[in-house]
Amino acid sequence: MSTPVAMKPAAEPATAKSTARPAARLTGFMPLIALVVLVAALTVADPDFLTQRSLTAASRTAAPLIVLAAGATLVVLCGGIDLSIAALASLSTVLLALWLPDLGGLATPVVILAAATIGAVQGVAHVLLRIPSFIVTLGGMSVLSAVALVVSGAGTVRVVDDTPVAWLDLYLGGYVPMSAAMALLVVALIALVLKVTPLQSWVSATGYSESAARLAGTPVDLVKIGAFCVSGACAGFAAVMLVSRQFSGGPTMADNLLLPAVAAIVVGGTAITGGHGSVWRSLAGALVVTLLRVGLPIVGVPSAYEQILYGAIIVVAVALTLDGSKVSIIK
Amino acid sequence: GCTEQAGGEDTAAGSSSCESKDVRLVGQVRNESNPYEASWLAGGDAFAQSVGLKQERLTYDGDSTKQQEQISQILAGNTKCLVMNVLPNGDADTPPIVKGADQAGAYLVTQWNKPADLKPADHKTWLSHITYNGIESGQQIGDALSEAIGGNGGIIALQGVLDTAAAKDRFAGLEASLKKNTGVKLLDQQTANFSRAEALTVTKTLLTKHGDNVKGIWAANDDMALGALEALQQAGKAGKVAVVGIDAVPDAVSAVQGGTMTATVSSDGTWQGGIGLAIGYCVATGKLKVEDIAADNRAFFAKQFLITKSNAAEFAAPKTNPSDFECANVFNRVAGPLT
Amino acid sequence: MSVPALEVRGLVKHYPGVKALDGVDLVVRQHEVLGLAGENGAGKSTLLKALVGLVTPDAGEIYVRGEPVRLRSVVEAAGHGIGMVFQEQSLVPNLTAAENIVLGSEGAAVRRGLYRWDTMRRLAQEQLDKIGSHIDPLARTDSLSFADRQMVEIAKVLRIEQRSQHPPVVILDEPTSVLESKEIETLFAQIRRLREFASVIFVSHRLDEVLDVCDRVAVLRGGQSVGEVTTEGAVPRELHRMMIGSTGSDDHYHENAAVAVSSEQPRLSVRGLSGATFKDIDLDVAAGEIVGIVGVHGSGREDVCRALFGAEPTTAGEVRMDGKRIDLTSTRAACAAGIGYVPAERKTEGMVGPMSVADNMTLTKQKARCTGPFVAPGKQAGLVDRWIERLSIRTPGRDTAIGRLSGGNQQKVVLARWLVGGDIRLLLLDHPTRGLDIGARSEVYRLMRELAATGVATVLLADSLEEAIGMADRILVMTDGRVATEVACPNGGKPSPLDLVKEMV
Amino acid sequence: MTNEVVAAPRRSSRRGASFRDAGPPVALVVIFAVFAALSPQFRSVENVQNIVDAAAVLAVVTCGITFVLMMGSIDLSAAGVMGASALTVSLLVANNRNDNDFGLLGILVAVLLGCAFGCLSGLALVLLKVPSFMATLGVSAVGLGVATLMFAGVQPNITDAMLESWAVERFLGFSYLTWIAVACIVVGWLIQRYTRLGRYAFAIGGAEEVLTLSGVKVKPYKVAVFTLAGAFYGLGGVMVTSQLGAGLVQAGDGYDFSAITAAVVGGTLLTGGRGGILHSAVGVVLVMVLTNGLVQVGVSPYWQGGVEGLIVVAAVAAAVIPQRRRNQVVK
Ligand SMILES: Nc1ncnc2c1ncn2[C@@H]1O[C@H](COP(=O)(O)OP(=O)(O)OP(=O)(O)O)[C@@H](O)[C@H]1O
Ligand SMILES: Nc1ncnc2c1ncn2[C@@H]1O[C@H](COP(=O)(O)OP(=O)(O)OP(=O)(O)O)[C@@H](O)[C@H]1O
Ligand SMILES: [Mg+2]
Ligand SMILES: [Mg+2]
Repeated sequence: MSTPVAMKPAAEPATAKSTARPAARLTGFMPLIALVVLVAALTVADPDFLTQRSLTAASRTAAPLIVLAAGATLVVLCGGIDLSIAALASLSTVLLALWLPDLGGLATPVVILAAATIGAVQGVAHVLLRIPSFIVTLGGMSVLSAVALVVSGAGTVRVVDDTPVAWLDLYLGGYVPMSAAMALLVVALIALVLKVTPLQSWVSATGYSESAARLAGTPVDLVKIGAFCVSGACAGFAAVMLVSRQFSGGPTMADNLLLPAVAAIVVGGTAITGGHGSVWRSLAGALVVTLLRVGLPIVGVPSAYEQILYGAIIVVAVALTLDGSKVSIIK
Repeated sequence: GCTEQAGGEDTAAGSSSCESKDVRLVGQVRNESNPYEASWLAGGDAFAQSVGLKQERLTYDGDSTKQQEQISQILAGNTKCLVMNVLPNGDADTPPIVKGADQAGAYLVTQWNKPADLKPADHKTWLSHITYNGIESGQQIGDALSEAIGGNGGIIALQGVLDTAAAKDRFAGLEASLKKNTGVKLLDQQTANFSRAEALTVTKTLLTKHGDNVKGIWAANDDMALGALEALQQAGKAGKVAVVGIDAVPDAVSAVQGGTMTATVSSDGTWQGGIGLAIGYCVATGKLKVEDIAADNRAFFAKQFLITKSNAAEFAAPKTNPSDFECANVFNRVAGPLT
Repeated sequence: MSVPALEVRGLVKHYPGVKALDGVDLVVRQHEVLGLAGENGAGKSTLLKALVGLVTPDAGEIYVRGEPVRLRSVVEAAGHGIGMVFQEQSLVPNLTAAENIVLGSEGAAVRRGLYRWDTMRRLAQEQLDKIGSHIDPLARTDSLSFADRQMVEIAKVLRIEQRSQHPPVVILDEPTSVLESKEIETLFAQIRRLREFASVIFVSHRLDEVLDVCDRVAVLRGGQSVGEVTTEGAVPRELHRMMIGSTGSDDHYHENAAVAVSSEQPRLSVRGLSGATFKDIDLDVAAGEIVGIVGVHGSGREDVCRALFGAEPTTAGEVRMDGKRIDLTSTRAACAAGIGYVPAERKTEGMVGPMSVADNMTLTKQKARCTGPFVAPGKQAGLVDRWIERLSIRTPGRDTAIGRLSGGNQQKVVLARWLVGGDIRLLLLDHPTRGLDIGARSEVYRLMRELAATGVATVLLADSLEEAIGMADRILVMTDGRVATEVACPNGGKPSPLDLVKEMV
Repeated sequence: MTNEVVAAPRRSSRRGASFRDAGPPVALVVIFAVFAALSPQFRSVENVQNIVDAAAVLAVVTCGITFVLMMGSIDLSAAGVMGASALTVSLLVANNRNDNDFGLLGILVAVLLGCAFGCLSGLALVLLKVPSFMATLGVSAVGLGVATLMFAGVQPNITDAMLESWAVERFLGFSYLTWIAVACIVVGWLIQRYTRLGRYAFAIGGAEEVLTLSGVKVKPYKVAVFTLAGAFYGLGGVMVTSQLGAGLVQAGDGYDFSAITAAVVGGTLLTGGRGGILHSAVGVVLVMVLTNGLVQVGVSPYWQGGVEGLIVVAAVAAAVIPQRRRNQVVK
């Protein structure tokens, strides 16, 4: 026979409402805080830095990077990485410059479409061939660079009549660069679409746990291809911005934006392992990175120290913005 | 409504002349980590010091976008009495810089790269564009190479970064030289991106591919020529193959002097770093009027010299002296207008 | 009476929104096997993790052989002779078995950072010999069978003897939930042998097992100790009553809720399905019918299940749903056809740990939470709360990350995922009750009956033969990738487990 | 790039293990055969020597990166670390900038400097919890900055006879540098197989959380692995200096991505837990054969990068075909 020794009343089932603790709420704002701190530091280093003109210039400067990073953020959220964005943007500048004379205003959407298609092709290769996105897009990077080199005849392509893209180089109300406004629009659009549709949970599920997502019937492959497609389209749009600013297209024009774009994503606090993060974070990250790239030399940091500072600050920024509670193992 | 230009108080003066102490000197090159560009910045510093100012050094790591970003940030600051001596990363990078400087009223001198149809003479504050004649230098060293191999035999060419005007002009020069020296045969051409390390591997590969047929190596700059020299040494062919380059970096000049290299062409980084600032400074302080600058001097080829063993000693030490930068002398080294 | 091997007094542990431990007392005597029972989320794992230094309690004391100790890490716990086999298997898959066994306590096998493979092999062999396992110590762990890996875990935990002079305390958290009956027998033999020189804490939701192998059972409820039972002569019902605080239903498998099956047109009809690990599978499941598939590891039944969900490629065969032929090229296609699948590996395949309960529940049936193409947060909240209530899922709220719930509650969320749409026609359940407490299980069974009543066809890979017999209307026995035989299993005419075991080998 | 526990263990078999390892060597043989058939120069003894010699530096760098990849982390610091070590060694051995002549000691210091940088990456990872992708990118920038400081405008040319001879002198037909690379591979292999460091690096990639549960403190091992990798990069920088006869800030340009490509082509997984030094060695040779072969058969310089990218993707795709599964996770 059983012999109960002690009996205690059953505890009330725990039904406490989950409220975000202040600390948890703070981590969400970390990218913004990092941005403000950086601006403050640069202003201290050079009081001339914090002028309206200078901030206008910085936001115009940041626009292509914001767009590139926003697109690639989707791929990162899905757990992959897109190393081809910069090369694709370079190729797109060439294509745009080549097509502008014939297509005029139509060239812009056509180039974005072409870039989106190229992105999607890489996505398909990644999904169908089962090769890590790192490798597919690394390969894509060299192939796209080669194509850009060949179509451009290994030189820059001047845009003689840049009226179809000149609107991007205007200033709204005299203060807000149109390109920055468009970059903001792209970010807001992506964020909105994610938020109001099931895409957010599909993307997160794919990024956090691909196999679980697949076994829950999530269209994992389509979501990934879609992410690469959007990433490509964003690269195309960034290219349009570059052309409007440079009046030309070049086969290596945007190549150096790759690492800054990835840095922007990570500095924003998006987990490079996927799942956790947002395009808003990348927006803040892109601004931080731009200020570092441009601000440091402008306030008079010598070249060698600039690199050292850039490396150190970016590591510290990531340490601040990454929400450790969301990512268990950091690789 | 939309405007073409950012708002805010206008700090640009453009026309009225500045006090010497108010002039802001900016020198911008790719990086500080190669001898040529380091000497450029040093030349800028020396000039700034000579007029009691300091040069703001900017480097953009060969990153076009970063260069534009820096320029627009500089132009968003105080542009009254701003003088910029800029090395655009590529041809395509010049127009936006010129446009920005024009709008801000900053004095600008550009060097090396610009699209052919863009002319300083059409602008008010773009004072001058200085470059060396790449076709000529490519041809000069090509001829020197032919002579060194006795006008007969195979050579290989190491190209620079393929989408730069310098690389293309220099190679065009080589092609012109080859047309003249019919006995010389171009066995192969590869790009080594102006890089010493890449030149090393590419040369090694080409040496195995063409073996003893290679009598000479034409390199679009001295860094690659020096890489090729290392490759020859490692292949046990040091001294058996003639090598030529362009730029006259100190190591190359001493190699020419020592006989391991056949020829190089001078491009004087120290002078380039100073001269751009000097022209801008002279105009900003009113000592030189834009209208007074001869049309031919608004875009010109600077004098360059073929350096061979016979004259290498002259070039071993820097040839710039302070008088070059006096307002009356700033156009002393004009070899001719840009064609 | 000698000092207890281990004693816990007033242990408290809070998690955000949950009191996982609320003043737990526990005594483990020397050379006894102590069972630990309690519902899902009662705090068993948390308590055990506190005993090996993985969880730092907020209050309370732990005594080892009468001495108060503070345990801050696994290594410290091992120093006191306490070691644990975790609820989820925890071996490094790409190392050899030998390395896993000595991991963290290499001793003589590693000198100055250098491996001595011979010594390591010898040490590992000693451990394996102790528990009578015959696996090759230098085999890569991921090449071993599930049961062998469990043996490696036990061999590994016994290494704590080397770290402490005292008789060890070995903690086993639900070791049987992934084992087959034969393997369980081997394990129990080992546990009984362990008692000779060690104390053992054993956790299982199968109360008959607990009563079988343990000397004494302590019961936890809501993070508190509610009593203990000496197992001699005890029956599961009694234990169950203590766990939930009231008498559970008599009819565990809800057999009287079973529905009569019409067999005119089968809902699922499979003909000649072949794949890498199975061949020529014929299978019919009628609407409202529950078909169990039983078989040992490697019988291919799990792969059949995955293939029916489009998660495993097939080489031949034809699948029809309600007479219509369907192409199972992807999980998406299967979902579209009204098929649902609950995988056995909950942690990696069943759920998305960092996402909320609500998002996990609506991951598949997005339509259920959307108006048009857009998510309607209000609609989702209402829907999710309804299902949380209906399945009595214990969670601080619908926005809590699912990874924070106890295993049983996680499983309920995963099941709910297929139900929220209301359009499910066929459910493939791979060990749906693995790790669930008896109450939760009973609820899952009731749910299955309810679904069957609404015409849902079910394929069940049961956790135990008893479960298969209790739930299924018909049982297929698989061996070596083929259907060996089919056993009718109607209410009132149930076969005995022995009947099935005969066919399985 | 991910902490996903891939592949439910019950799905792997020993037979699979040997089969999947065969991909890269087979690809190597195939590609070699194709080039050999196309070009008589390619199959000459000198060219084979040339390929092997050219592979030396990449092999050493890849040795380092392999350990990091085995852990599931990534390392992009090679470029910066190599630059710093190249400048250090060229300023410490006999050179034209100063009167130092420390010989072997100078080389040792350069390698130790590499260790220090690697250690820095590791510390940023485990202490600041910055993902290795970003931590190493930051350290690379710091390394380049330090190198630029040491460069100070004048190219240091080495005159040290020993260091120069490494690139020139030959033993059994191969340059000393090649033999150094071979030694590195052997040492790396021994570390991987017979030391706790190597085996734990492997285990961390397999299941990091399990090591923690077993009471292993993984953090020191992670730092140690990055430090070890840094040592290899440091040596790589020294080797480049020996080849070029001068200390270049750009000594490590491009080695980061080439080394990752080589390791992955050789069969090391970016997710960690699989692969090893010998795999990577095969990968390095494969990549070098490709680069060399494309020049030998006369592919246009414009297209070389693109063709190489395509073949790499194809090779990886071919290598993963045997392991393809429907529900496999690829990131
Ligand atoms: N890391 C954690 N963070 C937050 N809550 C947690 C955590 N771990 C456990 N809990 C909560 O503590 C309670 C006790 O969980 P525990 O895992 O100890 O239950 P259990 O008795 O082992 O259940 P099961 O039988 O399902 O394994 C649960 O309500 C669970 O949600
Ligand atoms: N006798 C031994 N001597 C040295 N090392 C051994 C010995 N036996 C096993 N090992 C180690 O155990 C590991 C597993 O051995 P096995 O050969 O089965 O693995 P594997 O599949 O070849 O793994 P990998 O190819 O990734 O190294 C090996 O990597 C090796 O390091
Ligand atoms: Mg538990
Ligand atoms: Mg092996």
